[in-house]
Formats: sequence, C-alpha cells, structure tokens
Amino acid sequence: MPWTKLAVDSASKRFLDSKKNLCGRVLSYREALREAHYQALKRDARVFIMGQGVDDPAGVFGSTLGLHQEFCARVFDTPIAENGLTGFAVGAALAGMRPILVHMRMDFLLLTFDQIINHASKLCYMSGGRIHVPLVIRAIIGRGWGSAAQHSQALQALFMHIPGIKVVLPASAYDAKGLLLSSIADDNPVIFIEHRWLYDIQDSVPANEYLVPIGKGLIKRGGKDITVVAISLMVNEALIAATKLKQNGIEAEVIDLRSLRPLDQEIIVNSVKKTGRLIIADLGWRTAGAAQIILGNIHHKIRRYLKAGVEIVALPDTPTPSSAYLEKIFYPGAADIIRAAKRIYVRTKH
Amino acid sequence: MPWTKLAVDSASKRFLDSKKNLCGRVLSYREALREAHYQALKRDARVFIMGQGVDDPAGVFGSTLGLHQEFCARVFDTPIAENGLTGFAVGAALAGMRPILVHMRMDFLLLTFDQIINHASKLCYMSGGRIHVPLVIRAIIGRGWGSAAQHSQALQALFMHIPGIKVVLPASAYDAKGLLLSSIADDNPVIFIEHRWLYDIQDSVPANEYLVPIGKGLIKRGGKDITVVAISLMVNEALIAATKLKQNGIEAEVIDLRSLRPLDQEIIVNSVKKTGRLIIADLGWRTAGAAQIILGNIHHKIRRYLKAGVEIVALPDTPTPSSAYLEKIFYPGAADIIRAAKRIYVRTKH
Amino acid sequence: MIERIRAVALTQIYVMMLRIRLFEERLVYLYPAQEIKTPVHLSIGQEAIAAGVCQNLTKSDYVFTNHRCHGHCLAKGMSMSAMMAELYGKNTGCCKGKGGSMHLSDPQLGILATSAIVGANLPIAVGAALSLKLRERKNISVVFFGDGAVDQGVFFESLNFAALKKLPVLFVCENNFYATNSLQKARQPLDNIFKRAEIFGIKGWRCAGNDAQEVYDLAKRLIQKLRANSSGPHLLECRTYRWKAHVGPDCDFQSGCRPKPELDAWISNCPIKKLEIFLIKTGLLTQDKIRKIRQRINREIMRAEFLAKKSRFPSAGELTTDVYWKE
Amino acid sequence: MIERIRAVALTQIYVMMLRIRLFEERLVYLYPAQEIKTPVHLSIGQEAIAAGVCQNLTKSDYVFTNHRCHGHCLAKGMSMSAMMAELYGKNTGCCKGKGGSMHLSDPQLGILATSAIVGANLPIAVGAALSLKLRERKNISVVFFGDGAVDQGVFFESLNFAALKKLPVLFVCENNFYATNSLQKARQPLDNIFKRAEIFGIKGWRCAGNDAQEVYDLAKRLIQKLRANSSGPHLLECRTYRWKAHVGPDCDFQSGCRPKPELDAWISNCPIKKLEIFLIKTGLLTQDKIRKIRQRINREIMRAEFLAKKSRFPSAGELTTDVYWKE
Ligand SMILES: Cc1ncc(C[n+]2csc(CCOP(=O)(O)OP(=O)(O)O)c2C)c(N)n1
Ligand SMILES: Cc1ncc(C[n+]2csc(CCOP(=O)(O)OP(=O)(O)O)c2C)c(N)n1
Ligand SMILES: [Mg+2]
Ligand SMILES: [Mg+2]
Repeated sequence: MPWTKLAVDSASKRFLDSKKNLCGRVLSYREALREAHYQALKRDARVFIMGQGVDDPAGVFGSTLGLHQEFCARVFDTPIAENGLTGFAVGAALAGMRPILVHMRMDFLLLTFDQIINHASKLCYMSGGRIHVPLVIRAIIGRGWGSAAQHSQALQALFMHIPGIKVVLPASAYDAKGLLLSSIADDNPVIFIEHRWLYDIQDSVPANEYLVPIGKGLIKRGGKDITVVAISLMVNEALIAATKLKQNGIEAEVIDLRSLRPLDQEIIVNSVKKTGRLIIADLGWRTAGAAQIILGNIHHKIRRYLKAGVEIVALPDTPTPSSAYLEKIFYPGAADIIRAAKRIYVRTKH
Repeated sequence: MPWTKLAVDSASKRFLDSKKNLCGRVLSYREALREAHYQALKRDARVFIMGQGVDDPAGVFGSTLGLHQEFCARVFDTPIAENGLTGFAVGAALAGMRPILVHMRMDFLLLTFDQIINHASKLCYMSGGRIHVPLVIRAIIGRGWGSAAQHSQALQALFMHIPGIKVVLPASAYDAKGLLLSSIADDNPVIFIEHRWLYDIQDSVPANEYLVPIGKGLIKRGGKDITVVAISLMVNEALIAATKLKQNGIEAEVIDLRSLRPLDQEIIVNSVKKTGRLIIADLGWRTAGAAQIILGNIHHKIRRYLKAGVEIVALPDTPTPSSAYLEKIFYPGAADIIRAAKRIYVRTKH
Repeated sequence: MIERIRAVALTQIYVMMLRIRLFEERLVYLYPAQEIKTPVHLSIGQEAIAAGVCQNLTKSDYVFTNHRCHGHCLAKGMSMSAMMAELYGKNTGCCKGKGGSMHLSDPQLGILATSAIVGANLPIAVGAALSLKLRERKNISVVFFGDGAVDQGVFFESLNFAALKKLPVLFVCENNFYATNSLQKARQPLDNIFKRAEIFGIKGWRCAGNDAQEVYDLAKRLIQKLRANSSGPHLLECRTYRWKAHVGPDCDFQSGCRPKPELDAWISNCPIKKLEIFLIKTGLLTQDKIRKIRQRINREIMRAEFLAKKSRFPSAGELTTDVYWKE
Repeated sequence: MIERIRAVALTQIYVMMLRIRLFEERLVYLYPAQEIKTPVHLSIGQEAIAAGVCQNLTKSDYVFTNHRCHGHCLAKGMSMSAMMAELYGKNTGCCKGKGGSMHLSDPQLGILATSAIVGANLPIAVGAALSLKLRERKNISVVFFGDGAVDQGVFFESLNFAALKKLPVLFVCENNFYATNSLQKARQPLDNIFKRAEIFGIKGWRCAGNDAQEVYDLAKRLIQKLRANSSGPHLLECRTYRWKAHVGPDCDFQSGCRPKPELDAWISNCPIKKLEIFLIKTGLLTQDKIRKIRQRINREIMRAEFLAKKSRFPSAGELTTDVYWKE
C-alpha cells in the first residue's frame, strides 16, 4: 500500500516553537494544499480530484492549480450536480479509488447530505465491515465581501454528529499538507474543512511527504492561566488574543483542535486541569455549534476543574448578512476572546 | 387571518394530572395528527398536504387517512423527489400557501438540506424580513424490525443548529394535535418530528382546535430529587423510569421539552435549581446529539446548582444495526435512565 | 409599418436593456472604489432575455432569478435606488442590506426570493406556480437560470412536477455556454437544453438570446398560452454570452478562461445595438431620442448612486432581526 | 434447433428465476413466525430481469441494487445461506447481521453496497464505472432501480455524467408501474422511461421484463457493446409487475392498493412459466427435470434456513465495530 510507508509526525512539540523555521522552507496554505495533492497523485494512481473548476485557470483559489497538466485523467472538472458527484465519488471509492471531491463553498455540501450521511458514513457498517469508503471531501468556508447567507456557512457542527466520518480543519500550512495527506491515506470518509482566509498564511512546510495524525489537537502556545480551544481561522484569533492577554499578565494556552471528529478530549482536559478556565472559539453559530457540542461532550471530564463557567465565542444565531457593516459585527475575533477571558477572570475573582 | 383566533393552551399544569381524562375524549397520536390536519385544511384554504402516500390506503400510518376525499386538490401524492418537493413547498409558502410536507422517514430529509437550510431557513432574513416561509415538514422517526441504518435516524440535533427554523417533537397525542396546529399557524419553517412508536399511544384530546405553544417545555411529572429532561419517545421511558425510581425513594421530575429550537432553557434551569441533578435523554447519537447540545447550551446557567455531573442517555455512536439482537442493545430506555440516576446518586453521596 | 402595440413594446424593451446595460456599466466603474462590497455577477451582453421576457409580465406574475439577477429585477420593475442601495449594503436597499447582490427581493413586484444556489430557484418557482394554480390565479411564474443549472437533478424534478401538475411556469434558460469557467460541453454531452423538456411532454423552444425581438415574440406566445389554459409549462432556451468575467467587473479572457475571438464575435452581436438598428430603421428611434433616453437613464443611475451612498448602514440591532418572521 | 450456448444460458436463467422465486416464497412462509425481523421487499413476478441481465455478467462486474435486492444478489452469485442468515440477523449473514434485507453486500461478488434510499444507488454505480474506466478494466457496472428512482433528479445527474464520460454502465429500470402505492402516472407525465436517456445521447431500450429471453438477449447485446468499446452507457427499461405488497409477504390489493384484475393479468404472465413452456417445447426441459431442479433448490433453501437458524446473533461487541474501517 502506497501510504503505509509515510511517517506520522507526532512531534507536536515542534509547534510550541513556531517562530523557528524548522525546515527553512516556507509555503502558503494554498501552496501546501497544492503540494499535498501533487504528491498524493504522484504516489498513488488511485487518487483523483474532481470538482467545479479544479482544472481551470484559477484552480480552486490556487490549491489545485495546474495539476491537470500532469495528471489530466485524474484531475477533472464536473457538471454542477453536487449530489450526484458525491455519489460518483462514493462509488469510485468503493471500487478501489481514492477520490478527492472539491467544493468551493461549504454551503454546497448541503446538497450532498444524503450521499455523505446515508451512504459514505454508513456503508462500512452496513456491510459488516466488508467495504469501505476512502473519500476526501474538501469544503472551503467563505467569508466577507458580502458573501451573504448562502456562501459563507461554517457547518462543521453538523458533521460532528455523524458516526463513520472524520472531520478535520487545518489552521496552518504545515497542517494543511500533513492533514490532507492523512485524509487521503485514511480509509474512511473525511470532511476536510478549509477557511478561505487562511489561504495566504505562510508556515514552514517540509518538502517531503508527512502525515499529521487525525484526531490529535496541538498546543500552539503554552500557558497556565486560561485555555483557549479553537479551530481553523479562530486559532489565529486566539493567538492574537493570547499575545494581548499576556500584556495583562494572563498566560493563555491556545489549543488548535485540528480535528472535530474524532475529538481530542485529552488535550483539552489536561489543559483545563492546569488552568481551570476555558474558552472555546468556533467559526459557526453559537446554538448547537461546535463549541457547545465540545462543551457538552467533555463536560463530565472538566467539571470539577473549572473555576468558572466556560465561555463560548461563536457566531450569533442568524444567517450571514451581506452588508459590510453587519458582517463586521457578525464575525467574532480576538477582541471577543479577550472579552471572554476577562469575563471569566471577573467571575473567578469573586 | 384564520389562525389568530385560536387559543393558546398555556395551562401546562393540566398535564401534571394526566391520569384524569380532562375532556372525556381519547385519541391516539395518529388520530390526533389526523384531526389536526383535518381542522387545518378546513379552517384555512391555504393549507395543503403533500408527500409520498398521503392519499393512499395507508395514509402515512393513518395520520392523513382519507383526507384527500374531502380535500382532493389539497392532499396529494408526489413523485419521489424530496429535494425538488421541498423547493416546491418553499415556493408555495412564499407565494401565500401553508404547505405541509410529509416524509415517512426522517432519513429522507437528508436529501432536502439545501432547500431547508440554504433556503427555507434563510429567505426571511436574506430579504430583510420582506418574505416568509410558513412551512411544516413532518418527519417520522422509524425504529425496530431491522429498519437498519437508512430508515431509523433521529436527526433532530442537526436542525437545532439552524437559525430561522423551529424544531418540535410532540410526545403525546394532546401535544401532537396542538403542536401541529401551532406549526401550521406559525409563519416560519417548522420541522415537526414524530416517532413511529408513539402512534398508538392514547391521550385525552379535546375536539376543538387549540394551540400548544412552540418553545415551551412541560413538566410531565413533578419531583424534587432529580431532573430528567427528555424528548419524544424518551419522555415515556423517563416516566417509566420515574415510577421505578420512586420505589427507591427517588422523586424524579420529568420534563418533556416538546421543542428543541427554540429551547425552553428556563424550565430546565428551574428544575435543576431544585434538584441539583440532571439526566438528558435523547433519541439520537450521543456525540454532538441533542443531549450534548442542550448541556452545552445551558451549562452556564446550571453549573452552580449541579451536585454531580450531568448524565446523558443517548444512542451509541454507530449507525443502526439491522439484527434484532443488536437493535435491542442499541436503543436505550427506562433502564438506562435508572442506571444514569443511580450513577448520579453514587457520585453525590461521596 | 410596425403595429403600435409592438412598437411601444420594442421601444420599452430597448429602454430596459439600456437601463440594465448602463446600470451595470456604472457598477464596473464604481466597483474599484471598493464601496460595493458584494460579489457582482454582471449580465452585460445578456440584456435582451430579461427585457424581452419581462415585457410580457405584470406585477402579479412571479419572477425567480439567480446569482446573475440585476437585469431580471430591473426588468421586473425594481427601482435602481433599491438595488443600488442593496449593493452598497445600506438600509434603504431592497433587502435592507441583508441580502446583497445575489439575493435581491421585492415581493410587491413578484420577486419573492433570489437564490445563489445553482438550480435551487427552479423548484421554488414551480412551487409558486403550484400556489397560483391552487389559488386559481391567471398569473404565471417565470424562472431564469443558466446552462449550469441544467446540470442539477432538481432541474428535471422541477420540469417533471410542473408537467405532471400542469403548472403555469415559464422556464427560461440563459445559455451563455459557461458556468463559471466550465464550458457547457465539459458538463453536458449534447448541446440540447431546450430538448430536455420533451421527455416530460413539454415542448421546448430555442431562440437567439441576443435578438430581443425573437425573445419577446417567443416569450409572448408562450406566456399567452400559459395564461390562456392550464396545459402546463414551457421551456425556452435563449442562447447568449456574457461579456464580463463570471463575477466582478473585469473581463476574464486574459487569464485564459475563454478565447478572445469568441468574446469578440459575441460583442459584435450586441443585443442592444441590434434592436437599436432595427428601431432606427423603422423610424421608432432617432439618434436624438437615444441621446435623451441615455441622459434620462444616466440621471436615474446618478440618483440611485447618490441615494445609496448617502443612506445609512443598517443599525447594529438589525443583525439579529428577521431571523424569524415578526418575532 | 436452439444453439448450445444459448440453451445453457436459458436453462441457467430458468434455474436462477426458480431459485429466486422459491427462496422468496419460502420467506413468505417463514415470515409470520416473526424470526425474520427485517422488512422484506419481494421480487416475486420480476425474476426474469435479475436472472436475464446477470446471466451476462462475470464476478468482476459490479451490480448495484436497491431495497428490492434479493433477486439481483442471488443472480449475481450470492449464496442463499449468506442471504438467509442476514435476514435472520445472524453473524453468518453477508453483512454479519448489520445490514439486513435492504443492504445486502458482498464485494467478492461485485455487490459492493446496496442502498435503500430510492435513486441513491445510481450515482454510486456510475462512480464504480468511473473507477473501472480510470483503472482501464473491461468490466461493467450494472444498476437496478425502479420506476420510482426515475423521479429523482439524481437519475438524470447520473445519466448525464455517465454519458459525458462515456462510462460502462448499464442502467436497468424495473418498471413495475408502482412506487409503494403510487402509480407511475401519478408521478410522471409520460410513460417513457427508456426515452429519458436520449437527451443525453444515450440510446434507450424497452423490453418485456417478464420475458426472460427478451431481457437476456437485449442485455447481452448492450453488455457486449459496453465491453467492446467505450461509447458510453445504456438504459434498459424492463416492464414488469410485482405480485406481493410493496413490503412484506402479503398481497395488497385487498387494502385497495391496486385492482385485482390488473394483478391477475400479470400473474398469468408469469416469467418463469413463460420460459418453462418455451424450454419444454424446445426439449431443453422435461417435467422430470423440473421436478429435480425444484428438489435441488428446495434442499438449498432448507440448508440456508437451517444454517441461518442455528447461527448465532452477532455478539454485543459487534454493535460498535465497523463504524470505521479497521479501527
Ligand atoms: C449548488 C451550487 N454549486 C456551485 C455554485 C458556484 N457557482 C456559482 S455561479 C456558478 C455557475 C453558474 O452557471 P450558470 O448556471 O450557467 O449561470 P451563469 O453564471 O452562466 O449565468 C457556479 C458553479 C453555486 N452557487 N451553487
Ligand atoms: C429517498 C427515498 N424516498 C422514499 C423512500 C421510501 N420508499 C421505499 S421504496 C419506495 C418506492 C420505490 O419504488 P420503485 O423505485 O419503483 O421500486 P419498487 O419498490 O417498485 O421496486 C419508496 C418511496 C425511500 N426509501 N427513499
Ligand atoms: Mg452559464
Ligand atoms: Mg416500482
């Protein structure tokens, strides 16, 4: 099997010192994705990429740019028929391929829930483990410039509920490459969620192929006072907030979950044991969103260590407005995390 | 407007004494649903019912039986095209009708998430409040007899996340009628979730039309020791468990939430203030299910009153197996609620 | 001599096409200032379809459009001010700034809702027609969609149901041969959109989408049929071309999205120019009249722009209202 | 005289039809004991399609079926024991008791996965064919579906893509004129399923689904074409009828689901009887041979039943395994 030889990067500690450029090689998130695709196509003839625009001059915001030139039979454009496409991908996966299906906006996945949830996630179980669906579905979250309600949704919470699938959300270029390779190597359906605003962000990315483990969070910044659990773009906001909090003498520990299913409960619990304070920062709506779910999920394990109620930073429960002014107040960021931290501190002082 | 004259039943207390047959008229859940449909069709010419089998000899397990005979233009069968159907219903609702769309299994709703989430739930907001979507989507949860993974899902958790929709789940014939009428009268899209196993259960149901408020839970049984929050079929299990717990000297308060969005936080919080102990019993998968969500949602309000960690009774994180033997261990019931209560008591003794 | 009613109609269509063109050209001009913060999908080059079809509609008819909706909404009667303010994200916009360019809506004008999910407006339009039928109205429901929407299964579900229930729907496909950067032939084995209705017993029609007269005449005939009896829907494929990039104010051939000669050929087949020549030839228009029409339109645009700019953003409280109807 | 290969094929088809019929009739007998706790969708009356089509397939060809899958799976080579045990929910079942009647699966036999979501197997079958093409195999992918699946948009998405990419798919529609209790004409304006492929440039075929020879011959021709070159998919509509209720062992006309005379007419057009008469006439079968065949099949069924009954239920631990592949 082409994938068994790849080394899993378990040296998470590397990241604690993220300022040091460990391999002397810097790529943007988009370039890291493209490189992972390229290497996967090269390594394994079963891998193919399909989706609207994967072979066009924009190449899905650059993430698949030009790949069709070398792998023309395995990188191809498709009709706009997301439900069918997902079925084609499931069928191809059942029949020995390792498809990567690309959606420019996560919102379009809503057309494909039958194939993802009734099929991809269940076929292994329904067959008594005789078949499997090695499938990667890339979903890009849009934001800003009046994308409005149908082109900006961050729907990761919905997938957290579904047995049989995995949900990953890299927040750095390093993880984008390593998690994409892991997702392709994985024998189960993986929802691979990218945030459009991460595409230009650079990181040290080794040229070789490497796997970042699915289901393992990462301490991006150590701290003893308060734990900030974040995903995707919110990891960056959390890091900014941590820097500011430090000026107030608060040492925040920032955890990038990287996967939502499976969820790395341990990394959160261990941190909360130390800090006794927890903020969860999500990209989606507050009610029934990833943050509330995580809280409900680990509540029994952290309850006794908490010095104050958990704070959630998430979107207000409303569709995305178009107006730039409303967008600005709609999206939470570092300032909201700081405010949340202060609320916790106020409460723990009493 | 035909609906403004109807009285809202706010005398929830009525239910505390549910053994007393208050109106001398007993209907099954299925008959109560049918009566609500009938009265809505009669009251309001804008109401219509569509879905597979609504006018056939089985009449959706009896819930629409024979209605087409009196209202033949407004009760009709459809092609098997759930996504399109949902769009037809949205369009009809926009253009002045009040459609009721019926799905024999909740699993089929997965084909319609684009129309529900990208459209029905957002159009009011996207239009700046100029239009609205008075739409009821009935979804029946199946169970047992090897229904297996694609015909038994209880997906209510997914809808809890979506701004713009309401989610109701009547657990009694009385509420089935009153909540269905409220849902039809509501100007927003409502996901109306029924459990197939409730259909034969009888209750006292008045002949007149009445509205049960959406978003208000109900104390089905008072108790001072432990709070059991349940939905749909699990309410019955909770009541059975409560009877048994009483034999052990534990007085459980059983709350039927009746709606999941909006969520009646107050009724839960008030009960937990009194009992300090909480069990949440759901029909869906544990991870990211309604129970975990509810816990994440109210955590900050109940934290300080809890004497022990919250217990969740839910499905294991696996697709539904077909084998009758596996089904039996798959589905939790009163016994699991009792065990959960005992776990809580063990913990609070120390 | 051309008959009077027709003369009036054609002149109105001309004016409408010009309104759409000049409005969108103004967007091209304004966009770089980055005050219009919403993705604009311009219909420059495709105006004849919106104008030609909507000339046959009344206020109580429904129109459902898609991401490329400016032209259809203007043609259905939306004011430039309401539209421009919406693009600027202002509270005087037709959706109070909450919808933006892709979700223009005005129920008073029969523009109930606009979706940017490709194909999703089709069943919604059919549902509105179902309402018309159940309420026994003589109005019709028109849905505009691209060649891309034809890829979606829901296109067929919509045709099937509309045919089955004999609903008054006019399906208008604006086939501009591209969906974003994908050629029609990279997505569909045959170039036969209009024929796809026939398997449902619906007659399909095809016309030159850049010939306003052809669009108008054919749409008129079909709409008259739809109003007259309940014989079911029609499908009209209009062949056209967009001059600008899929989204945004620029052109896209430089980036290799499509061949320049193809674009040039279509630009020389301008729908406005074509009707203008005809109207001048038949004496219905003169250069002088055209100048005055343009002036009037430009004033209208300036007014819309002025109002949009000076309007306020929605208040912060607006963020969370309208999630539910009349909460 | 009938040629030898054909004679063998027809005899095998006859035996296969009989296996399906007797197996399902045994289910009818066993069901009231309530040990088979899974909804059974019987294909009694429709056997010629499964047997006639699959006679042309090898183990490495794929078959995708739906809720009504017993016949297709037997015809594709599944053992009665594996199937019966699955219906009894036992760990010797083809899915270890986890799938049940509607999700039979055996990847070794090319039965990769069986879905009970109407229409959902269509794109999956197309995807498997895409895999065949990318891997340059000469095998094909066959998908069986009902007239109900034709209502779904994904039917068209699947045809479109298969035609576009010239994939080796045989679409086999078993048109039994009902989807649960809905008549085809209550769901589709025209009775023309086979024609629906033509808009994608796919030739559509229709045949008498109760005539095993017609099914076999036509399927053979189409499958040979599919194997020979990559000219794209075919659609075959087989007209047939189910004798039993949509689900369960009983008949449903008593409850008013359909007219008794309609049912009677189809029962007298029994596919097995029809081929039997032909085979007897041509001397390929005798009453004596038939008796022996039946005996053999009945023994096979008894063995399957015996094994299923004596097998164990899956252990409790099995509940949570196989959620992920090789965890
Ligand atoms: C379901 C869905 N898939 C993908 C997209 C992204 N998208 C936006 S417009 C578009 C192309 C639409 O093409 P067409 O229907 O021909 O309309 P045109 O833009 O040519 O007017 C695509 C793919 C979308 N909005 N919705
Ligand atoms: C998406 C979906 N909708 C509805 C159903 C319920 N259902 C099960 S079988 C069936 C009828 C299918 O009819 P057809 O495709 O003609 O197959 P047949 O049963 O006649 O063999 C329906 C509606 C389903 N399983 N999936
Ligand atoms: Mg187009
Ligand atoms: Mg059928």
